[in-house]
Amino acid sequence: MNERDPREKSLFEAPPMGEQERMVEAILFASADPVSVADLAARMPHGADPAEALVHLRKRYEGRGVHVARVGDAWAIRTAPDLGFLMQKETTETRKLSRAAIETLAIIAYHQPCTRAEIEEIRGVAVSRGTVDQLLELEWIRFGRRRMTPGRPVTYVVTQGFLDHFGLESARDLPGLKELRAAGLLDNRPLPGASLGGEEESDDQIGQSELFED
Amino acid sequence: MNERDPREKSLFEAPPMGEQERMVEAILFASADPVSVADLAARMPHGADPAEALVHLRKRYEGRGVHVARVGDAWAIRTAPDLGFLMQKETTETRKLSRAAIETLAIIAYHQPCTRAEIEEIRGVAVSRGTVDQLLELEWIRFGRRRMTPGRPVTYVVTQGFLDHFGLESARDLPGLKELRAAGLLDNRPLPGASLGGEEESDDQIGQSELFED
Amino acid sequence: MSDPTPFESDTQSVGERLAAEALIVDVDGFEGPLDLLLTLSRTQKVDLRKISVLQLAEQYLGFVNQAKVLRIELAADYLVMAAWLAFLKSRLLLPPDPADEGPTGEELAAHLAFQLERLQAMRDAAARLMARDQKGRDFFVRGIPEDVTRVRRVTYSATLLDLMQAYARIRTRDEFRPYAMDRDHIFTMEQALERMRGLIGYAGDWTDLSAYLPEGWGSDPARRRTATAATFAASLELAKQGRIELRQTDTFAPIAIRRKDT
Repeated sequence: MNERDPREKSLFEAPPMGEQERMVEAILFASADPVSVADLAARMPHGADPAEALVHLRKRYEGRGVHVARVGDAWAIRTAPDLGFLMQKETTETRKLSRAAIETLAIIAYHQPCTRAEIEEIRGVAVSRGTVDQLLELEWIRFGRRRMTPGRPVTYVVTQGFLDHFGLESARDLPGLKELRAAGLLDNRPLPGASLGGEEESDDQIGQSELFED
Repeated sequence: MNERDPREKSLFEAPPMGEQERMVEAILFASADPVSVADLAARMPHGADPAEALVHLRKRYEGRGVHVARVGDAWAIRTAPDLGFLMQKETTETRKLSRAAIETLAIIAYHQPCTRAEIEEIRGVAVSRGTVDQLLELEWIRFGRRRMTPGRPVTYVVTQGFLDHFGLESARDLPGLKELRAAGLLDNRPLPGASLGGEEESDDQIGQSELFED
Repeated sequence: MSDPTPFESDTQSVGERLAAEALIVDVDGFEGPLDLLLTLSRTQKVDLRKISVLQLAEQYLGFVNQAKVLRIELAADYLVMAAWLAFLKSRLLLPPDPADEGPTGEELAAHLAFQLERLQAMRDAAARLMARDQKGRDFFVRGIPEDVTRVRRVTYSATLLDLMQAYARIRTRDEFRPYAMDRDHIFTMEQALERMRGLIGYAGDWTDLSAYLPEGWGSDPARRRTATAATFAASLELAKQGRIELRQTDTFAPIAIRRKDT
């Protein structure tokens, strides 16, 4: 029995690529926020390949009034930047960011994951709590993994919302990133002669006795 | 003066139709409400013909995942009707099992294979059909062999799915009451109504025989 | 060695004096000493990589002196930087001491130049970032996002703990006290009362209160503390009810109790 029931076939075979492209198009148009490939796959019929459909769709919208933009590992439809003049802007409230906040944001973006101490070292001044809070509230930064150094400080990284806001495909596309790296300006260079702090504090020792008390 | 200054020309002549189509596309995409032709004309450069641009744009979206739809005397981009099913998202809500269900499940796990009468004897109350059905539906229990006693009652046993869900290798890995007590899961207060007798820390004695009957 | 004095009025051009005054007036506008150094470095009008750190240190120290003359209070970190720059300046000017193991003046100067260059680079990067097309200003999202209708599916969950508690509850046929981690090491007054009520009948003689601590609560300090507090509170309650008498021979001396015969 090589012949399969056509109904069974339609149930288990993915729809044609053209149809998949339409589906991705509909889903992306309907959402104001970027949609990940995994989310697309979850909403499309079994066996669909949204990643390939996206390649076709992206090409289709090249040079049009809207385009398919990559935002981290997600995708969104956005208006072409050259048509911004047509849009009514009064609805969007762009809060004025302080100079400290803008610099802090840039330092996190270019040095991420980045601790508060590192931000302070680069700016040469204490980072106020409000500055970080403002960036967290805008959802442009979030907490990364703790650094495995003494004190286990929290780190900050930029978010998908940050990439979306500034029209970046990924943090690798930050302007001038390559040049800064090549110039060694993103290195963490300690002050000469400063003690490097005795490696990793072995916190394994601390509290051992306490742990094994019942 | 038939000759016009080319700069003036570019200022006063409408952009090419392809460009106008892009503009209409971007405006319809980004607007929160359907946009009338008059509104389009007001926002587009002088001399533009949004009605004609709309005709082209409409044609371009024919058969696509979204289409240009007329809403009263205004226009909007909408999802193609046949793709409405994509706009549904399944959300799974997790609820706690009822007390009756979890107790029934516990009894089956500890005493399997176990008949309904046995469950009722241990719980001291009748077991509703719905409770057993729910556990069967969750595929945490299944029917075991019939008991070779009068009436040949069905028995219940736990399933592999149950073991997976609770992270157990086998039902025998379930902790016994002694371990439950050691883990602090069992309160050691004496049974209500049990004679208190002459009390020094007596909780090791009470109820032991009943607890560890097997 | 003659120390060149910065801001010598007779050698200053009007422009330099104006710049210096602007710095003084704006002192609050600086985001810390590094920011001030970066601003000062611009007067050298060279690539940051070719900057004269010695000259910069002198400019900074001159600025701090000027601020003192004008009685402007500088924040501590400006003064710390001034002290460090004075140290750097001495390192740069004096011949190196072969016995000294610390970094050379040149190394320290190179690091300061690096810090300034890095701060400038981050400022430029920030400016480029903000100059990008921004969402809601230059490009826009869908104005009529279509709501995704949600189809609810209910799943049931239970943990191993739920299961074991349920079983324990049935098998003890008792009101099962829910397991709560944080109460593991707390002995409540109710528990103490219950315990003491059972034991007090035997307390005909003065007995130290600590003897009433439940078993297993005496060794760990945290457990002993909570058990002692609860037992003490319970003894006060029993005394109030007239069931026991309390005695303490001296301040901070052990407290003893005995049954009150009625």
